[in-house]
Parts: sequence; structure tokens; C-alpha cells
Amino acid sequence: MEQVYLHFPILQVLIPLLLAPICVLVGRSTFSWLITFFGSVSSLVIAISLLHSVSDGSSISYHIGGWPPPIGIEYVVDSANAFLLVLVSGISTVVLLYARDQIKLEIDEENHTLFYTCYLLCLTGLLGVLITGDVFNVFVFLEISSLSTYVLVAQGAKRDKRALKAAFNYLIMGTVGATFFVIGVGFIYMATGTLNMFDIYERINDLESSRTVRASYAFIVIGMGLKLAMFPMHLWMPGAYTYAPTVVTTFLSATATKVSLYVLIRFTFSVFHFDFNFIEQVFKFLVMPLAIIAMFAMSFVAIFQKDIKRMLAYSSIAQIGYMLLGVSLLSSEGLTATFVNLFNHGITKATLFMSLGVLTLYSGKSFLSDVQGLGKKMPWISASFLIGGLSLVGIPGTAGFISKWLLVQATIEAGVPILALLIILSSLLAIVYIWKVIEHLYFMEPHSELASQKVSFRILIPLWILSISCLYWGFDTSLTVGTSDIAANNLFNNVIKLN
Amino acid sequence: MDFIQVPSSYIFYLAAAITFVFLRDRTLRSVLLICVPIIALIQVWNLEIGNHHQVDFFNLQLELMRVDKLSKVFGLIFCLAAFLGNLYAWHVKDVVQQIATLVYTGSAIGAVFAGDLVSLFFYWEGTAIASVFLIWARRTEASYHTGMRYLLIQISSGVILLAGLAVQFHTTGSIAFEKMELSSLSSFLIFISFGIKCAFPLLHNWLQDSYPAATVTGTVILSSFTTKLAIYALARSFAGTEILIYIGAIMTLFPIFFAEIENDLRRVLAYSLNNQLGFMVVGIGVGTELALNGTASHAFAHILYKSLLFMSVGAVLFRTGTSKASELGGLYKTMPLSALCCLIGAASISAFPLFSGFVTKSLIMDATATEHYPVIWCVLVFASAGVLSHSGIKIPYFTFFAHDSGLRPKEAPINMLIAMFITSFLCVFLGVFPDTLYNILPYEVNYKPYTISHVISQLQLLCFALLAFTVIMKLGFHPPEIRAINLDSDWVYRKYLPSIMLRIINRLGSVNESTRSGLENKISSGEQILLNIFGPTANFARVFTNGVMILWIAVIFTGALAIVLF
Amino acid sequence: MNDNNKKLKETTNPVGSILFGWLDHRHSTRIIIGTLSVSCFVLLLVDFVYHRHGHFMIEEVPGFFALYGFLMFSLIILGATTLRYFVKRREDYYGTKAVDSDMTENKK
Amino acid sequence: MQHHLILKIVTKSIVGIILLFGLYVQFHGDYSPGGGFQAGVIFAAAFILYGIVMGLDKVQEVLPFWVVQKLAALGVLVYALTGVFSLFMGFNYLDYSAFSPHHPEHGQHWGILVVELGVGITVTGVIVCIYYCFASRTPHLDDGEW
Repeated sequence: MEQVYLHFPILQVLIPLLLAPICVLVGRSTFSWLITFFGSVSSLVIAISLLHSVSDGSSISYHIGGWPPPIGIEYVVDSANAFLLVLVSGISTVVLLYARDQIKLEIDEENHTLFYTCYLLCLTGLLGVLITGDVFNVFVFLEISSLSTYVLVAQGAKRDKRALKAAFNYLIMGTVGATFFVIGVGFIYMATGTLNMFDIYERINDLESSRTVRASYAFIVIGMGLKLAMFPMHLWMPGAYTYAPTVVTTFLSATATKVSLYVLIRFTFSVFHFDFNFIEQVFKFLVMPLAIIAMFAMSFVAIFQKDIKRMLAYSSIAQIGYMLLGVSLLSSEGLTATFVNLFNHGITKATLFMSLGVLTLYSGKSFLSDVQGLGKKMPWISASFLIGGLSLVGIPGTAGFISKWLLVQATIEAGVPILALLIILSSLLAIVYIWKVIEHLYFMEPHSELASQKVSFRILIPLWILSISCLYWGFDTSLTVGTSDIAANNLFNNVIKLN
Repeated sequence: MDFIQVPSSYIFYLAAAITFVFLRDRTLRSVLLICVPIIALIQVWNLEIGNHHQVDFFNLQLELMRVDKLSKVFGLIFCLAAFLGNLYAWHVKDVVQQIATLVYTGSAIGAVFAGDLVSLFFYWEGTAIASVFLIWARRTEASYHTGMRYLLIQISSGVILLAGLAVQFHTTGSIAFEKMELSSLSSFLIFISFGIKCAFPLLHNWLQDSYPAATVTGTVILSSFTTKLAIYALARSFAGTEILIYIGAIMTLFPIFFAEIENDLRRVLAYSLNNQLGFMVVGIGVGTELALNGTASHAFAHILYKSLLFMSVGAVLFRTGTSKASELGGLYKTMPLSALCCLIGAASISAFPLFSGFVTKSLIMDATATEHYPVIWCVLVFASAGVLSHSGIKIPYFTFFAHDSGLRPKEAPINMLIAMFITSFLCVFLGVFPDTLYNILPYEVNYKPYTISHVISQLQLLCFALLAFTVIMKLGFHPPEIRAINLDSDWVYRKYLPSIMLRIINRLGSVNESTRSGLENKISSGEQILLNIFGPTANFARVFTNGVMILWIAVIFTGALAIVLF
Repeated sequence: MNDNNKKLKETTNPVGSILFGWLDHRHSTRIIIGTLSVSCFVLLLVDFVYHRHGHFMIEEVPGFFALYGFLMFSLIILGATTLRYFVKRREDYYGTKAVDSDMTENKK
Repeated sequence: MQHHLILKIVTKSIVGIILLFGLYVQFHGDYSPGGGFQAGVIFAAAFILYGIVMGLDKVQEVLPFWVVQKLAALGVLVYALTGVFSLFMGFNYLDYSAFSPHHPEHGQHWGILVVELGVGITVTGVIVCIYYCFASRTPHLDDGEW
């Protein structure tokens, strides 16, 4: 116990996991919030210190129960997942800062404790997926996060009963996805006889022609495709994001799909060998075309949406297209771009959903006409939506620009400049739908009956933390791009330097 | 003295931030708006030659303060113009305009000192985005549409610049913003990008479209920066590129005719602006020291007298609510001071001796002559007569004299008058003491504008042109001022292409045509097609039952399996 | 008529009457045209007295600039009138999407 | 079920035996078939049987809803704290050797037992909780409810 930091990998997951039952046992709304917040902050602190210690490209391994890797479960931290650990726990902390007020309005008092419990479990699951080095453990944590997510989404039912149907759809789709995934994991186990990622990597080398291995990859791609809302398996997503409570939407949009994408990347690079012929084929003929279709089709769909939350959900699917495109280049640059995109899009979407949530706090609906003219009445919040929107479009000086820029560079490096053109074209579509919101915010007269609402600092502070970080990461790219670069190189060369 | 080396643009951005956050008091804001350019002016004046401020961006090193004599002269005049423009706009209460002005001028000055293409690109887009708010600030539907068109063109200029810079970086690994040859793809793209902002022929129409659409004060600000920034960029990168001479010559020519028949006086000035840019572009194309001096000094003088003209017409617009020649006339009775300033501006732009235009334009004319471009020289002389016709005569004559319109507006507000006086003073001062200006030019000047030959030939040209005007007016041949607009090449994308697009869309789409009429409706039919594919009720966005979703998964999975196994 | 004149007097700016008051004089147009013609004539004469130096031969032809200025100005007017024949359109040609019709509406 | 006297009598006598059997499965799980999950289900089965026969109100007198909820959480806590205990003893998480550092085999034995206890508590709680939720569901929803 004297060297706590040696146990940071497990504490990362353990603290929220431990606090979840405590939340239930305590059973008071305010206490639960405090506990949750404490858990989230300590996760963030741990994640940052982990990121710091692996920032030189090394990795940390932790053996659960003292059993050495191929036998026991191993937790591995390298720059790839440490980076996302920071994103997930950071977003969670910021979201929690403002959750208190928002939750009071959106969820019945008696459900608060359980809400926070589920939130903690969801956080546990996401962090666990990221940190574990065991393929079956990935599935377990994925299910922990997914199951609690279904509950969280269903909590939107107080405002709109359609949340229940959305949560049910999500449940079905998520479960199907998880099933596909676990079948894939089963096949891998069948072929290699081990569950440790790095052990599999060693053993799978000669098994490229094995049909079991090939089929397992197909299962995993589809399973994760469902979870990360890869077009056309995204159908659960607009509903879930639209009807879930704002806090949940904000948190999920910034983290859940990103974590699933991470799993796909991790499996492609650290479990399978990315230079397997069949993997290249999958990315070339399946993922890349679907990603490109998603970029355009979903942006067009977003343009025609009247409900801003739904519009942003579709925009997320389009953005996932960018990330998948980055991965499917199967190059180190593409992977860097995707990692930066994961991070930047995470904070961007969180900013957008959060400011939207505050804008529609009192009207309770998020149609375009509901935010009409709020630019004057709620200048600070509208401004932060504006910043988020600019970042989503990729205006220079915002975080979004950095990720698009890297992606464009990666496509040019990969020798397919036509993709760069497509990326720029689809960014223009993003301008259109963001502009529609801005237009309603700033260039229209507000509804007269809407009195000016005071927004407390507890909401403003987290919101502006996010908005400013949207801008900040547009200037200071040393952390995002630097870490992503190391992460991508490690994954690409499969360097796991254990210390 | 590290403080003095920070990028000047930061001062403006900081002021914009302060304005946005703190200043609720209108007077304080106006004071700030006036003080900031003065501070920047002092800073720029004291800058030493050299590269002062580097920033790391990705793996690139950005030069934010490249100070040499060329950038310094542009920096100075930009600060001066910002000061005059803000003084003129003292009465404006609109925070949006004030912030836009600060960001816009800051970006322009930043771009002047940018030592590499990446930071140039950022500032380039900064000017585009900030300036559009000066157009939107008028808050009418028309200004909104005009602003959108303007923004689209300005942004595409930036995008092309970005493309050029990317190609250059990819091929040479350098992002230096230096002199380049018009031989590679990258330089060609950059050239086009500069050309758009510089309003090259056929790329020019955003200028005439947008400047009359901005607010009274907005146009004064707009007229000073965007195009002159492009001139600076061209002078920096493409000095001595011969094609510029011909482009410039055409630029001096065609706006003359349009200006002559244009009714909106601010658009007349926009055409005139375009024509003056032509002189500068010719100077860049010639590329000798004398010619570049001419370009820089002409830009300097031009910013002043063009602002002055826009100010006086703006004052009229401010007081009467119109800037159309057909509605104005006889205003000298009640706005004599504005009329006087307008006359000084007109004399300067027509290059009467003792006014600023005379001492700067002749540098360029002389350079073309020395380098033996007789045809170009003749064109420029011709264009000089043209300048007299629209800016020298038309603007003051139809606004303040001509037939009495019956309007009796009050004299311009005091702040506008002060701004106009200072500008007039500078115009005359530079004309009388040209050496003040010559001393800050990029190269050493051994040129005497006031030789007897030169003065006489110029006076002959101008006086006889005036005589011709008198004769033509007496004979009644002068095109009358009527309420009408004139088509320019923007007609192609504002009317012609949309109609072609619609024809194509109509061919493709099976849209019920009988119920629709007019172009607007047809555009919306294109939207309708998209709506049918992507709209909320279309297949792409519908919420399906779980069964259908599972079916999709099955399809995709079969695909994946097929790819993997075979 | 008298009333109207009075009203004009009242609204006229005092500075205006100092600067441009003489324009209201009956013969002001004649004075201007006269002055212009005389100065043109003088300038033309100077050409025959003083030998100008220029870069091109043609510059040294007496009266070149005068002739060039006069002719070219007429050419511009002629060209512009011709151009107007082709490009003139009604003010509301571009509908609500251009400021020209905007101003028209403001006037109404 | 009001008239099913036999059922009621049999239930009353059998519930105790089921609970006992549950305990047996629980604590012999480490070296014979069984363990926390099975034991939890058996435990829950006893309460569910009681609930089915005697009615929901009666069983909730014995085991109120809030207790069930807390039980579910408590089990997880027991499990997690076992791991934390080994952390505090200076071992890796869930390293059962911490329970008896000098005889690791005994430690493993103890550790498994405690962890299984946690699992058993949670499973009991969750299963009963699910039963309560279904059994106490509103039979019919009005239009307004939706």
C-alpha cells in the first residue's frame, strides 16, 4: 500500500466500481452526487498520472490477483488508452459538475441515487474496457457500461416517454452487438487457446489462413460496428441520444462510441495483425465505403432535422465516419488523426450537447424553434454553442480544425487525395446544419413569452471549461497530437515496452 | 523592449476581447476603438527590421513578425486607416460592428507581418470572417444574402490559399511566404487566391457586390484593407511577374465604363477602387524598385483618398438615406464641408498636382515608361482620364452639385467631419510634401514628381478631359443618372448558373413542375429532392423496427464474412 | 416662389454660403466654363513655348496630352453609353437578394 | 392462493430447508459443485416461493424492497472490498494470499469464500428484486401514463 501509484491501473476502475454500491447504500441524492463526483475526480487524477507516466511511449502492466499474464487477467496502460482514459474521466467530471442542477429538472427525485449508481457503473465499464488487456474482460466491461447505459437512457422518460422505446431499441441492438463480439472472442479463444491480447498477438501470427480467425474478425467488426454506430448499424443512436437526459447524452456522445472505436482499433492492431490480408480487405471494401457514405448521407440527414439533439446525433454518426476513415487508411498518420479526432470530437460534442441542454433547460424541447433568439437572452451559453459548432465544422483556431487537418494530411500521405476532397466537401455540409442553429439563435426574434432565465455559475463553469478547451486544443496541440502520435506509433509497430 | 515586438494583431484581438467582455459603456468603447490603432501605429513605427516573434505549430515554425520596409509601410497605413475609420465611426453603437472592425483590422495588420503562409492563411480567413459582419450589420435580408456571397468568395480564396500552401509544403517542405515563380501548381493556386482578394478581372465582382451593401461606416473600413492586403501579398510574392502587367492594365480599363453608368455612388467608388488596384498590380508586374515603390506609395495614398471619398458619400448616405446619384444633387448648400472634403478626395484620386494621387501614381506610370511598355503606358494614361470621369467628376458633381434634388440634410456629424478633415489634410500634405512618404518606401527614391513637363502634361490631360465633360454635358450626351442596375460578370453565378442548374435538376428529378414557377421555387425543388432522400421521413432517417435493423446487420455481416473468408 | 426661396435661405448652411455661395450666382456656370476654357487654352499654348521631355516620342508632340485627354474622355462616355445599352436592368432584377432593391423599399 | 392450505403449510416448512441448502451450496462451493451464484439463486428461490404462495405483501414484510436493493449493492461491495483488503496488505488487487501471507493456499481458500459470499448476497438481492419488480408491476396503464 505504500506505493499507491503502482496500483493505479486497478484503482482507475476500482474506485468508481466501489463507489457505485456505496451510492446505493447511502441513498441520498446529494450524497450520491458527491460520491459520484469524488469518484470521477479521482479517476481523472489517476488517469492523468497514468498518462504522464506512459507519455514517453512505455507501458504499464498490472496483474490482477498476482497471476502473471497469460493465465491471469492483465491490465495494460499505454499511451493509446491512457489518452482515452483522460478523455473519459475528464468529460465525466465536467459533465457531473453540471449534472446536479440538470438532473433535478429531468429526473424524479427518488431515482437520483440509482441514476448516479448507473452513471458510476457506466464510467467503470468504459474505463475498464479501455484499460484491460484481456479480450474477455473487454466484453465484461463493455456489458457493464452498456447495461447501465440502457438504464440511463431510459431515465429520459420523465420528459418524453419515447425514451423508453429508444432505450429498448438500444438494448436490443447493444445486446446483438455484444453477442457478435463475444462470439468473435470465443472464436479467437478456439483458435489460439488464450485470452490475453498480447499472447494472442504472438500466437495468431501463423493463423492468418485459419477460417476461425477470419470469421472471428468479421464478428468483432460487426459487433463493435453496432456499438460505435457505424453506418448503417447506427439506427439505435439518434433515438437514444435524442430522448436520453441531457447529462447522459453529453456523456455518452463524448465517450461511449469513442471507447467502442478504441476496442476496434485495439483488436485490429494489438490482437490481430493489421497487415493480415483479410483485415486490409475489410477496411478497404467495407469500412471505408461505409464511412464515406456515413460522412455524406448522415450530414444530409442532419441538415433536414428539426430537432437539434437529433441533428447532433446524426452529425455524430457522420463524424464517426471520419474516424473510421482515418483508421481504414491503416497508416500511422491515419491512426494519429483518428485518435486526435476521438479526443477533439469528444469535447466538441460534449460542448454542443451541454450548451444545447442548458438552452433548452426550461422549454424542455430542443427543436430549432425552441432556441430561436436565445442568442440575446442567453449570450454566454449561445456563445459556447457557437464555439462548439465552429469546432465541429473545423474552423481554424478550434480543436475540430486540428483533427480535420491531420485527417486530410493523412489521406494525402496515403496517396488518396480524393478522400481529402471528400472530407472537405462533407465539412461544408456541417457548416449548413450548424448554421441553421446559429441562425435561429442569433438572427431570429425570441418568442415573447420566454422570459430571460438566469443560469447559475454551476452550469456556466463546466460549460465554459469545455468551450475553452475546444479553443485551447486548437492552439496547443502538443498533448493531443503528441500523445496520439506516440499511441499510433506504438499500435502500428506493436511496441509494448513493459517497464 | 520585448513588448514592442509582439504581433500587432494581438493588440487588436485583445481590444476585441475587452470590448466583448467588459465595455458596456458606448463612449468607452469608441475611445478604445480610436486608441488601439494609435497604440499599434506607435508600435509599428518603432519596429526594428527583422523577424521577431516565432510560434511553434505542429512541427512548423510560424513567423508572426516579419518586419521589413515593405511590411512596415503597409502596417503603418493600415493602422492609420483603422484610426481614421474608427474616428469616422465614433457614433456607432453596434458592438458587433465594433468587434468585427477590431478583428478585421487586426487580422489585416497581422497578415502584413506574417512571415509564412500558414499564419498568412489564418489571418487571411480572419479578415474574411470578420469583415462579413460589417455587411451583415446592416441587418436587412439583402445585406444578408450579399454577405453570404461575399463570405463564400472570401472563404474560397482562403481555401485555395490553403490548398496552394499544402501543395507547396508537400513538394518543397517549406511554408515560407517569399517571392515565388509562377511556374508550379502551388504558386499558381496561391496566385489565384491572392487574385480573388485583389479583384482580378472576372474575379472582381464580390467587390462591387458587397461594398455598397455594408453599413455607412463599414464600407469605409472595408475599402481600406482586404484588397490592399492582397496587393501587399502580390508585391511580396509575385513582384516582376509579367502577366500581372496585363492583368493590371485590364483592371484599370473595364471598371471605368461600368463606373460611368452606375447609379449607386458607393458602387461607383467600388469600381473606381478596382481601377486603382489595377495601377498597383501593373506596378507589381513591372517589378522594378521604382515600380514597387510606386505600388506601395500608391496603396498608401489610395487608402487615404478612397476612404475620404467613401466617408463623404457615406455621410450623405447617413443623412439622406440614399447613395444613388439619381436621387441626389445640390447638397453643397447644406453639407458644404462634406462637399469640400469630397472635392479634395476627388482631386487626389484624379491626380491633380498638389494632391496625393499625383505624387504616387506617377511613380508607376514612370516605371512602365522606363521599362518600355508603351501600350501599357497609353492604357494607364487613358485610365487616368477614366478616373477623372467617374471619381473626379461624377462623385462630387452628382452628389453635391448638378440638379437640385430638393434634399436639405444637415451637415455630417462632427466626428465624421473631423475624420474627413484629417484625411483631407493628409491627402494634401502628401501631395505637397511627397518626400515624407517617399522616405518610408521599401526602396530608395530618386524621383521628382514636380517637374514642369510632368505638371503640365498632367494638367493638360485633366483640364481637357474636364473640357470634354463640359462639352458633353452641354450637348446632353452624358448618360443620364437613372435608377437601374448594370449586369456584371457576377450575373453568371447569380442568374445564369442557377437557371442551368435548375434545368438539370428538373431533368433529373421528377418534381411536379406545373405547380411551380419562378427561379426561387425551382431551387427549392432541388432541396426537395434532397429532402426526399435524406429528410426526416426518408429512408435514411426513419426509425425502423428492430427487425429491420437486425436485417441490416445480417446483410452487413454477410458482406463482412464474404470479404474475410474469400 | 418667394416663400420657397426664403425657406432655402434658412436651411442653407452659413459655411456653405461662404464656400459655395457663388455657385448660386446667375452667371456661375458661365464663369466656370470660361475659366476652364481659358486655362485649357493657356495650357495648350505652353506646349508650344516649353519643350516637354518624355520617355516616348509621342509625348513630345505638342498638345498630345490635351488631345488624348479630350478624345479619350469622349470615348469613355461613348463606350459607357453603349455598354449601358447592353447591361442595364431594372433595379429589382436580383430581387430581395441585392441591396439595390432594398434601398428602393426603404424609400417607399 | 387463499384456499390452498396444503400449499401454504408445505411452503412454510420447506422454505427453511431451502435456505439451509442454500447455505450449504454457498459454503461448499470452493471444492464441490456450487458457489455464490447458485446459492444466491437458491436463496432467492426460497423467498420467491414464499412470495408466490403467501402474497407479495407478506414476503415484503420479511424482506422489504429497500433491503433487497441494499443487499444487491452490499454484495458487490463485499466482493470489491476483498480486493481492496489485499491492496491494503500490500498485494495486488484480489490477490487472496493477503488473507494468510504465510500460507498462501489457506489465503486462496479464504479469499474465494469471502468473494463467493459477496456474489451470493448480490445474486439473492438482484433475483428477488427482479421478482418484486415484475410482481408489483402496474397491471394496466392508462393512456395518460404513456
